Amino acid sequence: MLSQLQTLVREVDGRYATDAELMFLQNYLKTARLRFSAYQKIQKAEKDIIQQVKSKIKATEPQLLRHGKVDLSVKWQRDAVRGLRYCAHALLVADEAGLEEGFLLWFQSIMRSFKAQPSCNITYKVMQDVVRQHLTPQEAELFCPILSQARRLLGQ
Amino acid sequence: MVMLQPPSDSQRLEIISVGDFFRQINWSGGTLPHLNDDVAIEDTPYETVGQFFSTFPWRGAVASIPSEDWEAVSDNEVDDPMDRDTLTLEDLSALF
Amino acid sequence: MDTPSVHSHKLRQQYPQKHNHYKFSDFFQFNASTGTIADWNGSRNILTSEDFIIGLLEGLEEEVGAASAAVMYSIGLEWGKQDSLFFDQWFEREYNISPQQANLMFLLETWWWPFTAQGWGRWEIDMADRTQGFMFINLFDSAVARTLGDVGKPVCYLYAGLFAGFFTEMVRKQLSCIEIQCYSMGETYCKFLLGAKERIDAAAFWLNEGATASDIENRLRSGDSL
Amino acid sequence: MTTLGQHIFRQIELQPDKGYLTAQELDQLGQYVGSLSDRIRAYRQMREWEVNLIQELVDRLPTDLKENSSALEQSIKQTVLILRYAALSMLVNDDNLGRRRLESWLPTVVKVYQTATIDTLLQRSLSQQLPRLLTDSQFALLKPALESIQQLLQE
Repeated sequence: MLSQLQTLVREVDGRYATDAELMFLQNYLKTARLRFSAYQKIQKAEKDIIQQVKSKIKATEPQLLRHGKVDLSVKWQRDAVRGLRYCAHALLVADEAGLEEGFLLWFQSIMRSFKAQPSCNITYKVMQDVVRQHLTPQEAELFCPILSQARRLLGQ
Repeated sequence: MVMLQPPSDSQRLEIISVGDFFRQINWSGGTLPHLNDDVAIEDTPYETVGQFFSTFPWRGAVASIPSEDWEAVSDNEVDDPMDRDTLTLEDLSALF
Repeated sequence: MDTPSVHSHKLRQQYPQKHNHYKFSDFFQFNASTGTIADWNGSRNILTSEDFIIGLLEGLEEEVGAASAAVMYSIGLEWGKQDSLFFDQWFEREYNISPQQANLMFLLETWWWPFTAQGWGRWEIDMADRTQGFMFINLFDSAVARTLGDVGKPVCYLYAGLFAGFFTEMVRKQLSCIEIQCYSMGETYCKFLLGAKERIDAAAFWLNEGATASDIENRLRSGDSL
Repeated sequence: MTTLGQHIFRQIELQPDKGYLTAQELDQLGQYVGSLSDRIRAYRQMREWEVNLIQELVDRLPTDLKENSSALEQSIKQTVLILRYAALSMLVNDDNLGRRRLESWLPTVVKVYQTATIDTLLQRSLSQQLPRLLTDSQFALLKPALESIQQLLQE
């Protein structure tokens, strides 16, 4: 919604927005309550979510958190926390476009330069499973597509 | 309807209503013809701030990250420019 | 670029450690009172239209004829050299590490991001052949090629010069660059070859003889030279 | 609805680097979301009634001012712009948006076309008529944006 608001402000310069152009606000209103509650749940459960994702990865793909002898789990955790926060913000304000422009595209090139795509791919896949345990199905339905967007951009 | 009159020295008395004036200067007020505007705005779920707030008790939520020991994201560490891969400019230079 | 000043960008002053600052509204600061646009690193930016790019290239061609390609390359070369010095400063300021010590791919991505934000296109570095002393840069959405459209020949001399100048300074060895495939030849993206002068001269010769980008890649990989 | 001079949306946009929104910031966003329906309704109302509203303002002008039709037309254009920008500012909850867009040229235009007298009257009656068109809560949402633009005419 934030990006759409900015676009609206730019495009309706000197005239009124049409109802069609205002529809996105209406659509946002329909899901706003879910977005607020999901955001707060993620905020409260952030630590648990991250730990659960980490444990699952450690159990199934332990090599993703190591590079030779170097333990990457601290770095992984920082990246994962950061990604989760950006996704949660995108959820709150319904702004997938802003997430991509403001964070994912840049982070994608950083992850690629460290060859971290496989790690991101698994992380954001597992994260979708984990957040489902913390959110209602309706909330997860709003949030998982955002995590999936992160997975698509960062994971390949 | 009150008219907007041309300067008094003008011979012809032109009669313009605000509506005509808008059309004349092509200022779309209500709708733009080229935009598909048959989408009806429905009634909204929350009519007032009070109603929105009352839909769920989210006031008094946690203000930020719960505990101090939980590592905050520090940008400098997130993108530690020296890890995972050790190829540097010097390595590249040696190859040319 | 002009009068770099780290103080000219308010958001940057507020969030000096924000690295993902390449979103249009973050990266640029429009100063209405002075009529200037500053970017995150303090460079002065100017918005131009496609007409400007066409005018620049066609005007130059009218003035100097076939030499316009070499002139654009030289402009890019000088720009790249200057920019490497500028980049050195802001990279170290932003990440507290010298470019010489940084992870190479991270360093290069960081160098190119401002260009991406300014509309010069996204890139992809292909270092698979680096041990043989050359590398490729794929450029998507070149501002020059996109503007000129399909004209049947490479047109991104400015970029070739920019890469040559930048890498020459960064690796401290004399390097050259040539565009071996271009959007303006009907390809989907532009491809640049970067390496020592002899190699690039050889590629230029093959290209002149009608070789395609993949012909050139194959010949280079098989160790062909002039 | 600003903290430290920064619009709540801008704060939100920059937030993920610092962590989650505080309860206070979330509250601010909630205030906006909760008032959005009202804002949309007011916006549409202003849009649909614009011509009638302006006509009404013009009707109220003293006859002698209506005779200078070029100044009147110019003043109407300005009034419409002010109204539209105020409506947009209200809709997106950015009270100074209209002012920012108009401050660089509107005062000059007023001077050049010498519309100050008509402008003053039109703006005064605009401020009187709008509360009739809108509900109290809607006018309260619009008022700061409208006044911030109207100040440009007084400077």
